[in-house]
Amino acid sequence: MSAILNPVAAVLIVPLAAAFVLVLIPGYRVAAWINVAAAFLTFAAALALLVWRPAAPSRLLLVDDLNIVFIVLNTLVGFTTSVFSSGYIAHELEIGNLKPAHLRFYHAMYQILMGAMNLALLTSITGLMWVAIELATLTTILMVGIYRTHEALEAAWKYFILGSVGIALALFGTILVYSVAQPVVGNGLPAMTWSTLAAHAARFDPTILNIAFVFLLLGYGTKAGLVPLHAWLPDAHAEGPTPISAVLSGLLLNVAIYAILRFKIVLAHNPATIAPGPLMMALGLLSVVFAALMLYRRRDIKRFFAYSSIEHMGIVAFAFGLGGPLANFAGLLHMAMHSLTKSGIFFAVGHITRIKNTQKIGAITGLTTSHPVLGWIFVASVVAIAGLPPFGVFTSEFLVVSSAFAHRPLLAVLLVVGLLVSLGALFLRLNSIAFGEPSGDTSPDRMSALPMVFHLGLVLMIGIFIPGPIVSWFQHVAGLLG
Amino acid sequence: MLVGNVLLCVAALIGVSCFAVWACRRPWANSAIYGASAVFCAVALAGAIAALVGGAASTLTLPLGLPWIGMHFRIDALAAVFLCVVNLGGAAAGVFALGYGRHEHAPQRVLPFFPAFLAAMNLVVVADDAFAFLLSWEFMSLTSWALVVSHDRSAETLRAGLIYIVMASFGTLSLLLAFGILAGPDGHYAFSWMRARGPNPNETMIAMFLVLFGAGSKAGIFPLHAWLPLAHPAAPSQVSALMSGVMTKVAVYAFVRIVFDLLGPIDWRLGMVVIGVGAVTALLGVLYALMQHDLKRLLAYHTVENIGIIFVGLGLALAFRANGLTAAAALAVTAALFHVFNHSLFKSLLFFGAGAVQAATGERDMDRLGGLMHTMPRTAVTFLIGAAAISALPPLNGFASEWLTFQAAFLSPSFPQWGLRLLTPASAAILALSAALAAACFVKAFGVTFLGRARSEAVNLARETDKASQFAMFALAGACGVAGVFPGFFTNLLGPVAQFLTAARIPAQAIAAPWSPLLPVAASHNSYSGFVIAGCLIVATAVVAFAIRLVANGASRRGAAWDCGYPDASAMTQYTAGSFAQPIRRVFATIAFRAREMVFMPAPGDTAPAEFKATLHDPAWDLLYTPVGKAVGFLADSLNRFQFLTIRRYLNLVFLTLVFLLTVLALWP
Amino acid sequence: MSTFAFDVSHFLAGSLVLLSFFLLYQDRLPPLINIFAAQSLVLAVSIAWQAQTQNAPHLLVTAGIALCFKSIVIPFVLYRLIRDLRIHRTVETVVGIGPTMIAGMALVGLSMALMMRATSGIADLAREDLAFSLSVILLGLLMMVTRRNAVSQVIGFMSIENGLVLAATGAKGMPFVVEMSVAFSVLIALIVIGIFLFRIRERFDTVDVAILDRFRGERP
Amino acid sequence: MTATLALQVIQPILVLLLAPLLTGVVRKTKARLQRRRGPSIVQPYRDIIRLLRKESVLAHNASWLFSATPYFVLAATWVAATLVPTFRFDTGLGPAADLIVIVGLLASARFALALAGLDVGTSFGGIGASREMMIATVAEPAMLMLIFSLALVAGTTRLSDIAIFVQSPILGLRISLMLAFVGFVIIAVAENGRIPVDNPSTHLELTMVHEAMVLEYSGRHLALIELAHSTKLLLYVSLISVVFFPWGVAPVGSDMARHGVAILLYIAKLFVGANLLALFELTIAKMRVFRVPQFIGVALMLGLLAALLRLVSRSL
Repeated sequence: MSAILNPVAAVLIVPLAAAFVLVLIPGYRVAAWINVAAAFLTFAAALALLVWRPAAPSRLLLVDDLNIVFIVLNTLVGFTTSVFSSGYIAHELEIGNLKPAHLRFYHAMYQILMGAMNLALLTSITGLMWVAIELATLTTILMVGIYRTHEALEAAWKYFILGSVGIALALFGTILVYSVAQPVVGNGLPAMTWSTLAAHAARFDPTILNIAFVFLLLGYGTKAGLVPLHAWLPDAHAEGPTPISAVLSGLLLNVAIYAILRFKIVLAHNPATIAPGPLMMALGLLSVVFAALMLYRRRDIKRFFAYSSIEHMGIVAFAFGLGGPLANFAGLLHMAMHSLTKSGIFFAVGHITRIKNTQKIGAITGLTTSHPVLGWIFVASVVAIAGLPPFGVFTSEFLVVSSAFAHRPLLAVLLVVGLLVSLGALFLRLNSIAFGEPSGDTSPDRMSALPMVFHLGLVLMIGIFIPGPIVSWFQHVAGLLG
Repeated sequence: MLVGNVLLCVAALIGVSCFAVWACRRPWANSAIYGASAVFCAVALAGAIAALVGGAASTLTLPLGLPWIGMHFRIDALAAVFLCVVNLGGAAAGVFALGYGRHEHAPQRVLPFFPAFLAAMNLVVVADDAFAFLLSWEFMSLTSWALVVSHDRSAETLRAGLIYIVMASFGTLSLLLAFGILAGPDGHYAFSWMRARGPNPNETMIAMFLVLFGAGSKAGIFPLHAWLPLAHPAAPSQVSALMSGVMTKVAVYAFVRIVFDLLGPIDWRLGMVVIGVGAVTALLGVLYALMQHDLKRLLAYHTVENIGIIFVGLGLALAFRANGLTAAAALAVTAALFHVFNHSLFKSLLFFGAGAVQAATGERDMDRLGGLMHTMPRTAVTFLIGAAAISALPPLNGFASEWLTFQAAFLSPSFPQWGLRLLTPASAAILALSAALAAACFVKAFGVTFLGRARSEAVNLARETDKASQFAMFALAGACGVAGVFPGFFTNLLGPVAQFLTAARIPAQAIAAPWSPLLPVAASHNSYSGFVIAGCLIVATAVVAFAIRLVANGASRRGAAWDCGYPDASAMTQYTAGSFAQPIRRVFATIAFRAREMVFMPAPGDTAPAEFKATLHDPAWDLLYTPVGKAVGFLADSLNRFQFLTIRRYLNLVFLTLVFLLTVLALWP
Repeated sequence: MSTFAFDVSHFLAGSLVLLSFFLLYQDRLPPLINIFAAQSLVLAVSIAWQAQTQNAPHLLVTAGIALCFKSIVIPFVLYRLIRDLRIHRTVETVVGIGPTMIAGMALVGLSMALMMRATSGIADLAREDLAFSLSVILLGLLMMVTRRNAVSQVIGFMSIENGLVLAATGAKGMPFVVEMSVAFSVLIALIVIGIFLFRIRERFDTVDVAILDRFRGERP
Repeated sequence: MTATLALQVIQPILVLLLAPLLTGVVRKTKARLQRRRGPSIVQPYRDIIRLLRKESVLAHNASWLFSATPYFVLAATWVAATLVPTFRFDTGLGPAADLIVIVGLLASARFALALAGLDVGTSFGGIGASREMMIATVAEPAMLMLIFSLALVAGTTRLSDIAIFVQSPILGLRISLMLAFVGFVIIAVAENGRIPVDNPSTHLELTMVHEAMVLEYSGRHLALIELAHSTKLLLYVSLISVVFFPWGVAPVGSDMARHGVAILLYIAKLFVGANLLALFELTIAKMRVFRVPQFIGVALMLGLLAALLRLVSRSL
């Protein structure tokens, strides 16, 4: 009982228990409600962690300032997505895209995914994190393929193969880290625990640590969608159910970045290793520029925003690679803002594709005329993701670019070029989607704008005013990242 | 707490904006929103004037934005001047829109953004740290973008909006990089810190160019002006007026604030760059304007010219200041800022006029207008005053500020550097050329639009615009007159700003006696009294009229036009915008725009109509935008293949990256 | 650790690399499967030897998995796959065998060069093991990217896994080795099932011949 | 005091009264040089009086701008002419304006006239307005460059100061001033629509510039325009004479006798100027419209050259 009351355990147990229950429940309406309730409970538990941080129930788990940022964000977006999904999935059922059995599977998988991601974030063991991320990957693969169309299966297959190779690389990296730590800290779990790793990293063999980091960066970087490891990401976003696209973009990518960050901290404690920063900056910059250019030729609205996610992950990786309190702070902020904004965009895109019954960008026009509320929310979200004020993405991009220019002017200029190019593409598409003569179905839509407005509201608030506690908390974490 | 008052007005404007989201479809929304905007702008204007007269800087820090620095706001003399410009323009636009806004088809796309746009411009001017500044700067771009795309059914508008927002973001990012330099690696974003940092010539140079790109792209210096003639006309006219008359001035403010105030000492060569850029912008801007036949686009291009004039003044000030010639620098900066104020007056006025014409006739193409003098006499009078003012004709205000700019240029012999001594006369000649071209341009604009005979039926159906719009236009026209007749009053107000920017000011002008002339440089006796000139003109006209009444045959008769004996020529035979500009096109645009004229004559006996074709090439597009666009397109096409690779090839990418990184590790020393 | 134990480990790990080269060299499917079975067998022996020298009996489970699953079940399934789907018996390669072998040599050289730079703080055995497993992994990846045939790509992936297991068992006292190897086997099983399910005859890329001619992703 | 006031009033009236005479002298000289008898030198006065007696015919379409323009044009030109020192340096209005203001006033007049040309809506009005503005776009910067070079020499743009400076013994022969002089002459020719830029006595359709603009005027309006035209010519002649030949102009504080002498000298200068202008016009043919910018461009070049030379010499 005390384990249940312990929020750390609750964050893990609630989703898994819910998944178990959801498998058994046939009615999709009840299932959707249970899904929302479980997500809410998880979120509440995560919030409780903010104010009351009890000792972890097991030494396999760990709560510190770094991962709590991710957990709160994760559970929050998980909750709002479940709210969105409850309305969205019902519609899929009505129009026959999915069958009730699929939904049962879907809801259970959703909770397993949440649980797996929370585990990946909460665990203190490198190996366990690897297992959790593999689990999360497998569930998302299954959900991407849930529509059983050729395209969906193909996307899932691509995701599967590339993800498996990525996972294999990450595993090798994990093994390398263990084998380099084992002579120093001894056999068994301590050589896989973050705290011991970081504490003793200075005495590890730097060469193997370097190799390990390369494998981890590429392995988890595949999950984070960094170019050139990104190939699975656009298709998986485009072909899966929209709530899953939101979760993928908003959460799974963050978890992967989190994994890289953890190892970066370990490396940072060993001065003899190569600096991991330049590697991350290079991949980040490549992602930004590549994704920005790829945006121009996209015809599918979900794939379009998937590339935008790649771009933003690039910015995050760049910021963390740059290092220093300011850039790390900006990286964290950017990640949080991107999660909120991008999942909000996918909510909007879900409604749009449902109303217009197409994912082709060319076939969607005049949204602000035909559906003013949805249209303007969409405009505001795209404006936010493009990094314009008064939204929070602007704040983080402001910090990233200005601190980058002070340290590495040339890279900052490249980054700026990438940002500008992507902004051009975003507004090019926004123009045709939101404005002009409306096309397709123009009948008013019954939908709940609440999740989108909630996300936008948060992003707007951060853009104008960041509450003091969040700042000091982020600053502390930024300090940890070195 | 003056800054507090202004911020309250800003908050009120944002409140109005939010209210408008809810209220925009109600019948009373138009009057309520625009009325409230005008009132709050007027209140802020009062606050700004108080700050300008009061003198002392007023600061305030709010716990917003990045909490560890907060949001700093400050009103000093410079900010106060620009606050006056912003709020005067804002109030006028609000009053104008009270009537004009009723013609709007989709008020819900305009009303919520209008007050927010005004609020953003105010915020830019009072911001005192880099974050607050860029936040409001980009917010200003964003709200004005929303207003530009408010008539979203036309593809041209959407294109304008796209180019606008991309260029605006280009500007913002340039400024962001500039602030990145100024803030240093530790991120000291407060302006007070930047002011205090020691000089560093290299950084200063890079930052100066970045600011020139950033503020210049917003202000519309060549060749970053390309968005301006597209976006300004696309917006509703009260917004066009704000964008052209006011927002470009906010960009000038950004330039002055950063370059004069924050950057510290600047090399004279950079001053030369600014002078050169300004001169080229002025000349090409007015040439572009002359080639247009869309009234609002003509006005937008003309903004480019005036920005050029302002930048020449600022460049002179920089160059003088770099050489320690503070008095001359003060004169140049006073001239530039006075022109900022004047241009905001007459450009707003002209856009209001164009808007009134558009609302009355549904036309912006001058070649389908003509003869509006008869149907819209009051609009015509105000437009005429605006046209004369912008053409720098005495005794109006445009002349006064250009005269001051010339006086600053006349001080060029005091430069120790050769380059400046040679460049300054040349740029003065270019300014004179552009002033003359401006006169030609506005003879064309006014003549083709308001004079002559109607070229389309819409003109005959036109009715005079509403009272509110007329009030706004007459008020601005009156202001043009006042600023032209009493320039000394305004230069005195600019004294503290010049003192702040250049550590000197031009001699205080005696304003108690209105006839006393403006005497900017004590050493030379150059002086100008708008009051006396205006008085002489009035007296002379009265004397002439009286004499004519006394001695001449006062009878008049109406008859057919003589026209060397050609009777009943069709209205289509009148000179159009294109034909009026033809001599100038042949003289100037052949070089600048590679203008070519081709006439296709049918063979004798053939009854086909002859055809005339004039082609122009826009150098900014030909040399800059089109290649950049093509490059992006090419790269996008080349990279697009990566979307269609096989899984094996994607794996190959992973594999190669891995091998590459491992090789790097193996070779790592 | 005795020199003898070290030599045996060394020998077994070396044979794994050698067998990886055989995999690369082989251009017909049935022998490819056989070689893979042999590699898995060697791996099983190697794990068992590690279990014995490290005194870690749980590693025997991993060895059992390697033996049963990878050297018996998987080859059997793959044979059936070839028969049922009537897959060509020759392996389509992207580049010739010769260049592939040279690339493989270079990769082994690279991994040796990398690992030999690690001088201190790590046991010799572990270092050798890591070098060999890195080679196996890189060779497996090389195989995946130079083969067009789905079955040979799966085999490439599985040889990557062999390398991983070799590394994991070589690291002394590493926790979760069994769990990880089980998880990985599940992954491999899923891939093989996927090939079956989606009837992938030739290539990884297309799920069914019916959609070979579709635009990938970007439906016009 | 009253004397000063009287002189203040005499100056503008004298300017206005002498203007048609100057035109008459030019015409007469031209005729005589062409071996014609030519009209009397007071013919312009007669023309103006005759026009004033006639009724004015306005086109149906003419607006108030059309009838107001002549008054404004004459007023602006007159004020500008008054600002130029003619026979005394102390014009009273001196501090109110410098050379740039004079150029500005003339530009105002031209602006109004060009608009009036467009007002009736005939193609000739358009031709005139368009060409006039084109010529002005070249002439104005040239004029400004010349002013610039004068300002460089004299250190001021105020006319009386320039004249006093030129008169003073410290001035040697300045190459800049000579260049400026030639430039001023070119500008004067162009601005007044004289040959080779325009022919004031032609009404041949395709060559008209100024005359095309005022084609629709008649009666008192035309009289005003003609008077303004003459005044402008007088203005330029006085301008050149006061800047380059300021000798004889009454200095500040002179007595009435000295002023009387100065007036006579001024009239003599006008007479010489008129003769030279006529001579110049006779020796040259009218140009095509599109060659005019090149002609005026010479003035611009001279102005630039004068300024540059001045800069060079000062630094030496």
